[in-house]
Amino acid sequence: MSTLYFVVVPLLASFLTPFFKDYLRYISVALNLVLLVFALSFMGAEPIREYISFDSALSISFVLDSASLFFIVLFLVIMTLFSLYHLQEESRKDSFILTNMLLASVSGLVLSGDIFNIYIFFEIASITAYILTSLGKDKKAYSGAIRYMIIGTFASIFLLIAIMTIYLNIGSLNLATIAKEFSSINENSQFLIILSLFIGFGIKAEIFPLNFWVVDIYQASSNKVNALFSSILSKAYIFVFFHIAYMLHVNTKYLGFLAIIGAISFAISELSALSSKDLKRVFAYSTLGQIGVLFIALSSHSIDVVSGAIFLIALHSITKLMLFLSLDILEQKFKSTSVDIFKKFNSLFLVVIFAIGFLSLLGLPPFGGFIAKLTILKGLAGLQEYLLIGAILVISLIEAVYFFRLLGSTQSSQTKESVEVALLPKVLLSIMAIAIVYFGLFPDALLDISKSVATSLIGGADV
Amino acid sequence: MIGLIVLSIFITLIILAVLIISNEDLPHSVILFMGFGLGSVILFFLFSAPDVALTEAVIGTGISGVVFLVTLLQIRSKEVNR
Amino acid sequence: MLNSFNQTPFLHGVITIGSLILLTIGLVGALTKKNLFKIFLSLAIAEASLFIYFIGMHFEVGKVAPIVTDEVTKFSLNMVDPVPQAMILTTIVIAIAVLSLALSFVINYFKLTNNMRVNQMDELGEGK
Amino acid sequence: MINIKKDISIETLVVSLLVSVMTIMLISLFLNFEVVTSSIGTEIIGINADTTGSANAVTSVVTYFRGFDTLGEVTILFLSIFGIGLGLEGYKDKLNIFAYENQLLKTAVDTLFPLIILFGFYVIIHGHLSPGGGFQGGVIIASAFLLMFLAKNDDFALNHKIMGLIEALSGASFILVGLLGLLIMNRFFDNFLPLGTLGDLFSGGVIPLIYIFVGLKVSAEITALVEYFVRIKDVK
Repeated sequence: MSTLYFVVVPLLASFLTPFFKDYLRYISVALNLVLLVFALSFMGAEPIREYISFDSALSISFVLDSASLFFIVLFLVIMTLFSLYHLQEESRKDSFILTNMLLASVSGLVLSGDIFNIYIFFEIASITAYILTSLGKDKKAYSGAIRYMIIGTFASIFLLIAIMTIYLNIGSLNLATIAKEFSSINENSQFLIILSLFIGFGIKAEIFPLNFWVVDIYQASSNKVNALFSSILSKAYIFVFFHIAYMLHVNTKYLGFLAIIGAISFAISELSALSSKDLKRVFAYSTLGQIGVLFIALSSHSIDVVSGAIFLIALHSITKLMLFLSLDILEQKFKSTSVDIFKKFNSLFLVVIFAIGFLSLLGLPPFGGFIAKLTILKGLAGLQEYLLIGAILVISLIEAVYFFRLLGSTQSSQTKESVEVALLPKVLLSIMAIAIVYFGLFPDALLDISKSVATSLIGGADV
Repeated sequence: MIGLIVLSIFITLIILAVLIISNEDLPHSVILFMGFGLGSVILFFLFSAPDVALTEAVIGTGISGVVFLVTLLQIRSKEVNR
Repeated sequence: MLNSFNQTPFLHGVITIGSLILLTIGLVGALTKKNLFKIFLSLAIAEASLFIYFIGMHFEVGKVAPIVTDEVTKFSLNMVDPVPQAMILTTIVIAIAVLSLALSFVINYFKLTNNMRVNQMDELGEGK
Repeated sequence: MINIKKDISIETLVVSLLVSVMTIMLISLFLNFEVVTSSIGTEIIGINADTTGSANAVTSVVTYFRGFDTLGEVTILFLSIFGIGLGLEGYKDKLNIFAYENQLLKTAVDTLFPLIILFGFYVIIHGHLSPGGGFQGGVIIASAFLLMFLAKNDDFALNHKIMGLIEALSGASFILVGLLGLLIMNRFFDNFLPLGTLGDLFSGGVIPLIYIFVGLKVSAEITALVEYFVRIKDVK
């Protein structure tokens, strides 16, 4: 029962791609399902710290506690749904290798207990993302990929600066050792490390003021790729950033700064979404907004609020996957992602799916998003952060404007074209929609899990 | 003497870096960049890191120089054709 | 007088100032240059400066490479730290991998648009 | 060379100023601190001879203590060359861009090619004894192929099936060595072979084995990279 299988098995599969030929899509589904079952078998177990190759902090270690397990399960669920959605298409070598690499790298990011190893997985995830962006092979795709690479290289330079400063000051790369020693090194170095980590991970976690590039990348990529970016990649980076921040017992004044940045990010993204005419950009802005909310909640250092954020991460991942996949169906029909296509399509099923997605993102009952936002707001009220509560509520109103405008435009009296949804996507989208409603009506189980995840996230280095 | 040698190599590297970036002629910058790589190889060797020196020599200087030059050739041939 | 040039503090001072100036040149180049080719060259310089800094700071005058040879017959603390060297070895390979991927994108982009300037990359944006 | 009027705009000045301020802050910060004397590196030097049996401590860090990073590194190389292939495949053509012939090079390359390959393997196999190892040796082997491309233009073609096979099998074997360690010693990448005498060619347990697989994979990949870049031809 080694935690390494989460990383090694996808890597092995993608190395052996030439031997699999036409069965790639089935192998992909099987692999994700097997890993999902394997991950579920760790449920309820004690936290595990596993050293690779040598039994001390000299070597790399993997840590599986309830926080990392939650994210592994979440990613595997998303990946399973995604690979099932892919069953309707031909087996393709590129999508097989890239999805497996993405899975391996995000699993490594959340599991690794070694800062340099995190850098390696950070790079694997980044390169996968660059290639995914360029898959369109047209002007837009390459333009987006080149921009992404320039900004991504900046991120990795700053992450390297952080790692070097840590090693020069502490002489170790193990996160647990670093956490122990961090408060004893000099103040300026601490500030430099935190700043470099913030720039490095902030660029990738898509937070203001480092997120000016994100929307263009979403516009350049296909909807399926965006689904992966929005529901897996950004979540992994956010988790790693806050995981490290909580482990290092970062000074509360820095955390307060993160909350303000989150609020600004939320406001700016939702305001930009109002004037956007392209659905990919609208959804990307909405993702940025939700990441702002996550930053507000995760930086609160309170178990109640953070558990709300964890709930929101799970819900938002499923919702965004659902929305981007539905948008993919529409784009295949109309060859466009302009907001106008919402006036043209005629499909009750898709309207219901979009409505559930939008209302859940807005945080209206009886959908899962409501519980998430309620938990966050309740927790913030407990901390007497009324300013942040006001900000979240006001900005949610802006969010409501464009979501209801989009929903309203589906009822316009223009001539409509009917959109047929094939059986497989229909089943998958229904499963996701039902999950969102289910978590809205019966949130207790997921809330309990979120609470234990939040406890282990804030507790940090105790393994 | 190691201090002075390192100092002079650093001064060379800084001059090279400025020239690489401010140069209008792209092939020229690539050749200078390979010189920059050579300078850092000597530095790594002086710092008792022969492994890194060897890696930088074959990868940082060799392959990246080839990749840069071939990219330039691609772009040039197109510009001439235009 | 000459002797002080060969002490570790002087060496570390030179390495710190020199490599951070190189880092500045690289970052400024990447931020101000408009040619995609120049941008990636500048980023390569910035990364190289970090490698030099990290290796250099773990070297002290008189320390030898961490390899047992005919002259150095056993491992001792008079050897430089091997971990930074291993890390930089890894990072150099990663840097060239990312760089060649970037340049292949640049070639592809150039073949489609005949454009190499970052400020003329206007394919993306509102209403495009 | 430096055109002051054209190069120095307001944007350049502002950016330079900001980055310079950052640099001065960094310099003042970095000049102040002492590098720690006891790190994981010094501990590794202390125990290296007994645990890995490799004469080169850098090699034992790369392949043993941080072997998992090396797996990631190989993965990154694999991934980026895969990405390059996806983009440049459409432009692939038999003609390469070096459209001139050099008789001297053509004659010399027949002698040089096997020598360079031999040197590459030497560097790979002696990775645990001297500077060098899988990555460096792999790139040296790839440079022999680059020389071939330069000298022989179209007369030299690689068998892509075999290349792909080498790449897939060496990558998979690398992971399998790790998994064998997991099965036999209960730890990924742990050593399950006898250590031998320090300094011998046959010593170091699995380290030479790992470096051979890394070397094969890197040489196949860098050769593919060079080929992609050298053989791009305009489709028009």
